[in-house]
Amino acid sequence: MSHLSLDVAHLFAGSLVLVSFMLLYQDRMFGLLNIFALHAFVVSLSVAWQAYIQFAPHLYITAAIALMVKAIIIPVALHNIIVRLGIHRTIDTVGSIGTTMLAGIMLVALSIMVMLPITAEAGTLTREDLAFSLSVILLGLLMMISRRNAVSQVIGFMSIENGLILAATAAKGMPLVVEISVAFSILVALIVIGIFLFRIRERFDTMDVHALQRFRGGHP
Amino acid sequence: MALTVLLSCIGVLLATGIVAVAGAGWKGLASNLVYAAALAAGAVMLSVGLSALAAAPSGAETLDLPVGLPWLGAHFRLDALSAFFLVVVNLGGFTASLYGLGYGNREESPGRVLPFFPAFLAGMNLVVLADDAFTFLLSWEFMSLASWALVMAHHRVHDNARAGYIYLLMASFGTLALLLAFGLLAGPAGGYAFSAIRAAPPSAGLAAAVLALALLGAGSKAGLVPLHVWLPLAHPAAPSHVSALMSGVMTKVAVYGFVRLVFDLAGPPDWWWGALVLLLGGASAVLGVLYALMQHDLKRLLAYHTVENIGIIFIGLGLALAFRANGMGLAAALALTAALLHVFNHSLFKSLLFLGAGAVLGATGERDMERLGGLIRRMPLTAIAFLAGSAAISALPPFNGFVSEWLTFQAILVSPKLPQWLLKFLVPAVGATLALSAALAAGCFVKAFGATFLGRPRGAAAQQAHETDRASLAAMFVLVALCLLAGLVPGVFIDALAPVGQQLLGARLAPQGQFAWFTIVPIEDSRSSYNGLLLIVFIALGAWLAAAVIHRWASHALRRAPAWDCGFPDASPATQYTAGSFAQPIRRVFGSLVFRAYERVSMPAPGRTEPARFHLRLRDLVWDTFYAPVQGIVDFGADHLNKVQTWTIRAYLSLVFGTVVALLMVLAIWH
Amino acid sequence: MALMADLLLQFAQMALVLLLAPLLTGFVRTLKAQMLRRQGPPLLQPYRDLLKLIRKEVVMAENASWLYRVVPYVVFATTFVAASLVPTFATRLVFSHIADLIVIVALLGTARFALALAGLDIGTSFGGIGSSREMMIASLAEPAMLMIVFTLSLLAGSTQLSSVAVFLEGPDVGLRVSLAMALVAMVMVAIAENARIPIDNPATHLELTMVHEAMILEYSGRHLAVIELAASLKLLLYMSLIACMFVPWGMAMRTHDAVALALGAGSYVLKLAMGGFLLALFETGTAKMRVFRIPDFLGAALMLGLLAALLLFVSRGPA
Amino acid sequence: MNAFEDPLVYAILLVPMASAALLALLPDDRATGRLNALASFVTFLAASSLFFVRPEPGSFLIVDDVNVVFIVLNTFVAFTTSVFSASYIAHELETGRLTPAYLRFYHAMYQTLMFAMNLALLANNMGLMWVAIELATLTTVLMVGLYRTPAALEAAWKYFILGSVGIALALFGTILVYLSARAVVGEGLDAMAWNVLVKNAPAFDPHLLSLAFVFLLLGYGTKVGLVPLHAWLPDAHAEGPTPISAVLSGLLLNVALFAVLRFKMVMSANAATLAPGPLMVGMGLASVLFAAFMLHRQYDIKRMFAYSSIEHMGIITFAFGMGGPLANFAGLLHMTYHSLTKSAIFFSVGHIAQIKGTQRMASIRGLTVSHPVLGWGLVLGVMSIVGLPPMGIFMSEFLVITSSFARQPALAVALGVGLLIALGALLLRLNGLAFGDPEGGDAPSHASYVPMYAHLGLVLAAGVFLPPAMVAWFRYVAGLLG
Repeated sequence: MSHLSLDVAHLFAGSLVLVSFMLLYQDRMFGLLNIFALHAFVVSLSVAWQAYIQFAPHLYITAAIALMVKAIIIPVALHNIIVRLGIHRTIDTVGSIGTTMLAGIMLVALSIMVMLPITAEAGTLTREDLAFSLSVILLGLLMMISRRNAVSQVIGFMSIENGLILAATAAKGMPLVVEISVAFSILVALIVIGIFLFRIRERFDTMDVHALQRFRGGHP
Repeated sequence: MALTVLLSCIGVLLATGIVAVAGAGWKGLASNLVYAAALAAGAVMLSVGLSALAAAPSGAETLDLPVGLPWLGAHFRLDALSAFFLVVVNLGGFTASLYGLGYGNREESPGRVLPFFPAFLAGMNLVVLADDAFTFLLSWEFMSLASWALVMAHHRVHDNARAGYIYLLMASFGTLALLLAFGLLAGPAGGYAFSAIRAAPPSAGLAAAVLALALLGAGSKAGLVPLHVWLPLAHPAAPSHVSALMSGVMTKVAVYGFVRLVFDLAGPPDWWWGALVLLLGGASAVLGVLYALMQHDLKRLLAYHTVENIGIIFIGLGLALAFRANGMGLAAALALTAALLHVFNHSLFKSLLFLGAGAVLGATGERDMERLGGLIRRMPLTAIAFLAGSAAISALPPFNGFVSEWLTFQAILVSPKLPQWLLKFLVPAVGATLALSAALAAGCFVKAFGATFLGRPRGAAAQQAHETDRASLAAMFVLVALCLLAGLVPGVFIDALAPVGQQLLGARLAPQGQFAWFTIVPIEDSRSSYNGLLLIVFIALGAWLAAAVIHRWASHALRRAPAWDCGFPDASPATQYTAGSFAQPIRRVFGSLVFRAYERVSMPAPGRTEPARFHLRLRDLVWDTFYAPVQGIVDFGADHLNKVQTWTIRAYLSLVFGTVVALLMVLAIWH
Repeated sequence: MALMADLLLQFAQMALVLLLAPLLTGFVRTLKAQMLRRQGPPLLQPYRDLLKLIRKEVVMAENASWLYRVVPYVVFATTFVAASLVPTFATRLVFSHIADLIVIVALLGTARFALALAGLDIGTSFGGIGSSREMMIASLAEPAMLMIVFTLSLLAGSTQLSSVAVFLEGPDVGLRVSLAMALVAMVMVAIAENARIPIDNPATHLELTMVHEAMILEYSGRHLAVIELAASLKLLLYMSLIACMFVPWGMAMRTHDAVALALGAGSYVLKLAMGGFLLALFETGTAKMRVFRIPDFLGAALMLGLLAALLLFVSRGPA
Repeated sequence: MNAFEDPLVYAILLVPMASAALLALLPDDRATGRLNALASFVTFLAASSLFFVRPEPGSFLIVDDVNVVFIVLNTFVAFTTSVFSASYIAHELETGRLTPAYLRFYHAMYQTLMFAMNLALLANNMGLMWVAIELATLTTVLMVGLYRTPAALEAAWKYFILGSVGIALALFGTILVYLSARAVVGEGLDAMAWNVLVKNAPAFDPHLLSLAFVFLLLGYGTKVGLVPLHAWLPDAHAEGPTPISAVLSGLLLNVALFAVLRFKMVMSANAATLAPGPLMVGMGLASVLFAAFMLHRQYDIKRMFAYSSIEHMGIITFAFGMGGPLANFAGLLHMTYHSLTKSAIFFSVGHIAQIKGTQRMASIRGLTVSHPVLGWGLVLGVMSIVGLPPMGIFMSEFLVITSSFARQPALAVALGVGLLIALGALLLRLNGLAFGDPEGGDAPSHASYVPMYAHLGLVLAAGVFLPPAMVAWFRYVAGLLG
């Protein structure tokens, strides 16, 4: 496997982390959608590249799914939802963007620290790719908890999933990758449908605390 | 052989319980069947136990069943100790069942009593026979559970549900403590069989922990202060013959658990063990009787007296530990004999008293002494039985209660030979508390008997009372006879106990059979001796002499006239002393110290017509000190954790995120 | 033959206490009267009272139960047995093995128990007052008494009165702080137990102050006679207890020959007279205290007793 | 590796699938309940046959000592629950809480859930197991939201989101395990097959394994309901139909825990990894204590027992974390007993809620008086769940505490205290529910008591006597768990 191919794979993985940061930075709804589309696009590129260098044609399917579903369909769907439900175009965040970014950088550092001691013989480019995908996952989690708005939380979740796809494809010769990515796409689709059906405009935490009290059988 | 018989009897009991569930439909039949079966089983097991106790020196009999914990099975063992407690348990079971034959027809909810009564008996017998940790705890907790069900039998009565709740909670606490104790004894490998534990006794430190846990576990079941709080709630709540079993027998099973753990399994004691047990015993003895004095509920008063007597028993056990730790075999045997004899005696007269209280309850529907009175005329036989019981529990010669307390005093008087100074000073002080509790107990039972049976009826219920049924009376008088017997010829019983001391301490008292006229001589002739038989003979002679002289020379004229009323004729029974007013002087003496008692009398101004009011507030310091804080902590924790329930999904996600990051950091550091 | 002699001796003592008891009571009364510059009743008045009482008819409350009629005999019998088991003029009497000091205390407890029940039987407030106060007093007096017993038997290594007496009469006792304390405590207990001033006043019938008299207020005739006799027996018993525990000198201990016995009897009577005199002196000297001062009085006795027991170790060192 | 040839095992998977499709199509709302029960029964028969035939492991499916007991238990509880569900659902139809359309959906989902869980248990491939568990999650999410009340939707949504995140974490862990295995076993299916993994685990890269276990514990731990990942559990139990609460508590939690166990075996086979014990002990203890305190503030009967499920999952995790033959054995026992007991409790709770027309405990009183059979069933169940003998849970808790006290006194005491606090709360509620003067509505309900008492009877019997075969399996597994 040539040096170049490794570097390209590395480049894609790294740029994915970069896009994750852009997601964290973005605070306009439509901009977020576009950047997520980019995120998905980078993932599909990297998956395709993996398929090419691993001579694993079935990975092309995964790439295609990623491109279709997450780079095109879902952003469009979310766009419609935002328009239909009249969701605010700005995203209210928990804490300032700056602190979120700082936390994100720490997370990347953490994931690299965690991955460092892994022996290289576990697989070529495994260590770096794992570090990158782990950071993408953590950044996605961070996004989910630092955004008060359902759509951006869904986007956070999907970026987590992208990180997983990255890891799965980087794990050379892993079976069931396609099935898994399909299963994941179903999951995401369901979440989006859920948002639409349940009219979850602003938050996952739909009800005010008193309502929750009532639901939790809070009153003797 | 013996064990097979015993276990099959237990099986019969359990089966009876199951049958009772089915047959709860026809009331009379079911109850007669259950109690008859329990009676028969009790009789058989009693005889087996007696024979085993007689033949005890010939060694222990063991039996294994392939049930319970896999790869361990259920071990059973019948040695001197378990044989003795087998006798205690089944004697109580026998009389309670006898009483039940009569009481069963008065029970209003037999469906909630009949299935559990035999199960309760079975559980207690199993505890005594168990020979491995699992079987022991299983039977122990089963016993608690069955008795809990019986406590809840009259669950609609006010406060009974709470009593049952606290009881089950404390029982589980005790079981947990014992669980930990056995965990220590068995070790990580899990050698749960008692034989394995005996083979590998714990180190000194572990043994101390075992002692502490045993005190918590067995003590909470026995009702040792400050673990007694459930007892005066639960025992009275149950039907009376069950109260008799719980107070008279189950607390003894708890004592058995303590003896088995500390004397048999925990290895050689350290001298301070004795000091600790003595302290707890003394505290229980005095506090128990003081609490009892403040009660006006007859059955609760009796329950508190159980606490007192358990204290006396533990004083004996503590002395035995102290002597044993110093290698004073004979003295240890004396103390242990005193304790075990008191176990036996207390099981007798406490059952008797509870059965009497049950008869009163059945005849009047009243447990409150302030509404009773004058029953000696309506129910004379019950009165006689109850009087005998009161005399016995007040340690009055020639009844049996006195003998065991006398032996305890004798053991206390050996204490100067102990090398440790702490014990030297502690033991006489504990002796003082023992004497105090004995005197107070007498006062308390003058109050109980006086308020219930003497004077004039304080209520309609007491006026229309009728003597209770034959079976109940039979049960009571069997116990009266035994109380007298054990008081008149104590030597026989002491000799019967000898094998237990032999087994646990390797020492025994001189056989009492050798002394003429059933005199008992615990240590040596010149030191102390007692002869109940001659004593009663002399008392009888003296009384007869006086009576004879008087009827020979005195006038036989007798005139009935109204009692002296200071010229204020007032027929109202309200003018007589009540239980509360009887205890008032003693409350004045001890109350402020023990109960933080607070009295206020509000007198109307002269000439005003409204009645004077008397306010009394007593506080249960034990509850305030030990239990209220626990409750507070739990409530605090619950209130604060409860907020988590109403968080938003994002908050929950942050929890997850935090956990992930934290664990990753752990990992990063671990590298 | 020897057994016969022993039995004889025993019965002699029984008879002695029975006969002496009223005399002692009378003696104290007379002394007190004369100390108050009154003429006072003759010495034998108690005997006359007893005879008078048993000839009178019994007036009994309507609702008195059978217990009420049995109690006097129980009280008498137990007190009598207890009294006759205390060595008076000689130790090691044949029946001394029946009971030791603790049993004697307990016997008195039985008597008190019975009497207190009788007090409650009629259902008047007097009986109630008497019983409840009596039991309150007892609840403190009995432990104090037992502490004294502890002190002595820890010292003598026995609760057997004869052995105690022998030991204390022996040379190896010496003067002991704890003994003195025990004696003081003993006297206080004795005063309380016998319902003497300052605890109670055997002569009064003022409802609010009386204790013992309140319990037996309803008794009359032969019943009262028996109870009175029991009361004086109790007084005698305590006197002889003190005598045999603290001043055992002169008792017939080693041998039971005529000389020793005569000596013993003489010294016993002498001790009784002395005790009676001191009692009368004390009673005329003090006033009765309020009921709720009594606990302090007896509490002091209890503490003294406990202190005596504990001081033993100090004064003797480890055994 | 040879192809997997055993009709029985396929039956365990195919019967639920086929019946799911059938039930989705059948319009008749009378027969469906029975059909559902029948299908579950057939599955159970097929599963119990595994006690006797032990097919060769294939690359996707496997039957070994580890999962055989759980498959049988799973299908058994599924069967009894379906019997209970038949009577429960009939009542729901009468009261109109459910329409026939939803009923079809419900039954189809029920069978799909069974299929997913059986697949997860039978899977010999960690990827397959992951997919199966995700499928199970999705179906339960849909079931929880069945009643369409705002509360139900909120619960379902919360469950969905948290579950998805958990799933994602679990997948990452799975990938890591595969990576660590690939270096030794080589690429392809073998690197994901349990039997292969356990065999070659000693040679795996310890760091990757440790990292993987962290994610797996968190991922599947979310499904198990371990604190602090438990948030979805009480709502999901409280708002869904009671049969589903029973299945959730009794089975799905077990399945998730089973996944964790599979991975723990791999971990413990490799000496150099980070010891999984402390993590599990910590989370287990946290769950027990947290649930114990929370139990004191529950006023909804189903929520309360949901929290008790959290507590028991905590106990089990604690036991496995402690490790050692005794504790592991106890943990396996406890898994079995808990799923039997807890589902039995939910059976009785379901009928009670229907009869009284409410889940608020304040308005349910004196059941032993008004409905003796139901009330005493509940009493028995609660007695068993708080670990009072002679029920089986006493045995497992006895083993857990005694075996861990000798090694970690402080932890064992903490566990004991937690159990005691929980017991206090449950018994307090039980007092009100079962005793005192009866109170609350009395709607007719054709309850079927058989499943409840069958479970309780089993637990009781097992508490006194355990069949040697079961003991043998569990001891073998306990050995593997290290």
